[in-house]
Amino acid sequence: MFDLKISDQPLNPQDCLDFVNHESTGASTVFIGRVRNQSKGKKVLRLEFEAYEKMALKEMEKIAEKAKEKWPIAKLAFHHRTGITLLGDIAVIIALSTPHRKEGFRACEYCIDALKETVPIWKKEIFENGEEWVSATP
Amino acid sequence: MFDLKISDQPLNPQDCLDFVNHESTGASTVFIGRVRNQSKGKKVLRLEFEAYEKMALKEMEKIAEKAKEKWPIAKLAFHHRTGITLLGDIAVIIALSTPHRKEGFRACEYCIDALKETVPIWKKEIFENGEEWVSATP
Amino acid sequence: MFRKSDNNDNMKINILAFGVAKDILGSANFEMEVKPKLTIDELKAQFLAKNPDFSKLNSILLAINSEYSIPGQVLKENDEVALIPPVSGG
Amino acid sequence: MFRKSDNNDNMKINILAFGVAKDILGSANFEMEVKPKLTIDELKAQFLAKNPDFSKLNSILLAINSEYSIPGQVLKENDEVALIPPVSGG
Repeated sequence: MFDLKISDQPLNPQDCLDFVNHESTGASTVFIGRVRNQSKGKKVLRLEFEAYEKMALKEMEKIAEKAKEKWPIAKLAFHHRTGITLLGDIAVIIALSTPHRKEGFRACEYCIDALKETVPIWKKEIFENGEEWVSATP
Repeated sequence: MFDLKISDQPLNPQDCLDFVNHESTGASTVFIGRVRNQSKGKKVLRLEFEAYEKMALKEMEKIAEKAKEKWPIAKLAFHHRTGITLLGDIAVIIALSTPHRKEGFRACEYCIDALKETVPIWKKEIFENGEEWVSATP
Repeated sequence: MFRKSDNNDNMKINILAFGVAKDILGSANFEMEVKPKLTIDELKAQFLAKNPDFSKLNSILLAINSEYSIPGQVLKENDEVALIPPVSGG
Repeated sequence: MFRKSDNNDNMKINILAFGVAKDILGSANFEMEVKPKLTIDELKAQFLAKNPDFSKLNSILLAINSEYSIPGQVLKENDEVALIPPVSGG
């Protein structure tokens, strides 16, 4: 039903698509978050992701369960990267299959929004002269 | 900017993801429509897609242009299959990259909704005993 | 054949039919001779009159040279007119 | 060491610190001896009192055994308590 993963290795969208492909569902919706080259106007050299892995997987499962309560999700893949990532690397993939498209968009957006609220994963931006834990301070 | 394609060969999501990956955009949103195994309770053996290809590509480009007017889309891939497709085959892929996720979901949903309104592509469902052009008659 | 001069004024257009429209007409692609300055609305009316099955469809739109036509649009020699039944891509 | 009997009542908990909380504490993982039946609110107050930098953060939540704690929750021997600064995944 759910494929939840936290990994310090590159994430693979095709793995997620293969997992969610399901014969009774016509719509697959996918969100992929990548490392951007700037943040608040400053050039980002790399990002470092740290996770409280055990708890992060639990929280990801809670999000998936809640999404499944709200929408008719057949399968859901939720992968998050940890470690050092460079420009263009994939930080997160959320893929899910639903009978119809509208519920797929809603469910996928719900999951990524919820991830950013509750899943214990932290992102440090490394700039040319300094570094910063994202969202830590006002 | 846009990668528009109509093909009688299997569509490849990774091609679309590769196309839309762009250094200044963190969010890729993807919709994939697949052939389902039933329609209105009847078992579907296969689907046949027919396109007025020249016009379909023009209409797809109009949709992409309109989406780009409404949301800050960096790149957009819009692929549609024609010919005979079987259960699980990909009928359509829409992938696009945006700076942030909310606009990505809106834009992707807009494109697939608009496709279903205006792009001259037709789908025939082949059942065990009969066939039907989808949406043709009340 | 008797009204040769009239016929000479006529113009040739190309018809494309897709999906269920192709099934109704029995052909996907054919030429048609029509009177000069025929509007798209008149052409549509001709099709509907000759093929009552078109009125069973949810809709039938006509495109000229791969653009949706607008009401009153006048046809020109060699125009490509497509019969567009309800689309169902995706 | 003089109040041995008191110390014996104390319990050991494990602290995990992540992100900026790890930077503030200078350590990611350590044991702590606390009084019995300490609540999570009391523990948090201790951390805030000893490390004023925590109050500069947008928030600091505590999890017990990899679940977000609830106010008033009482700690048990060997609990794993994680300091959760504002998350920023995705």
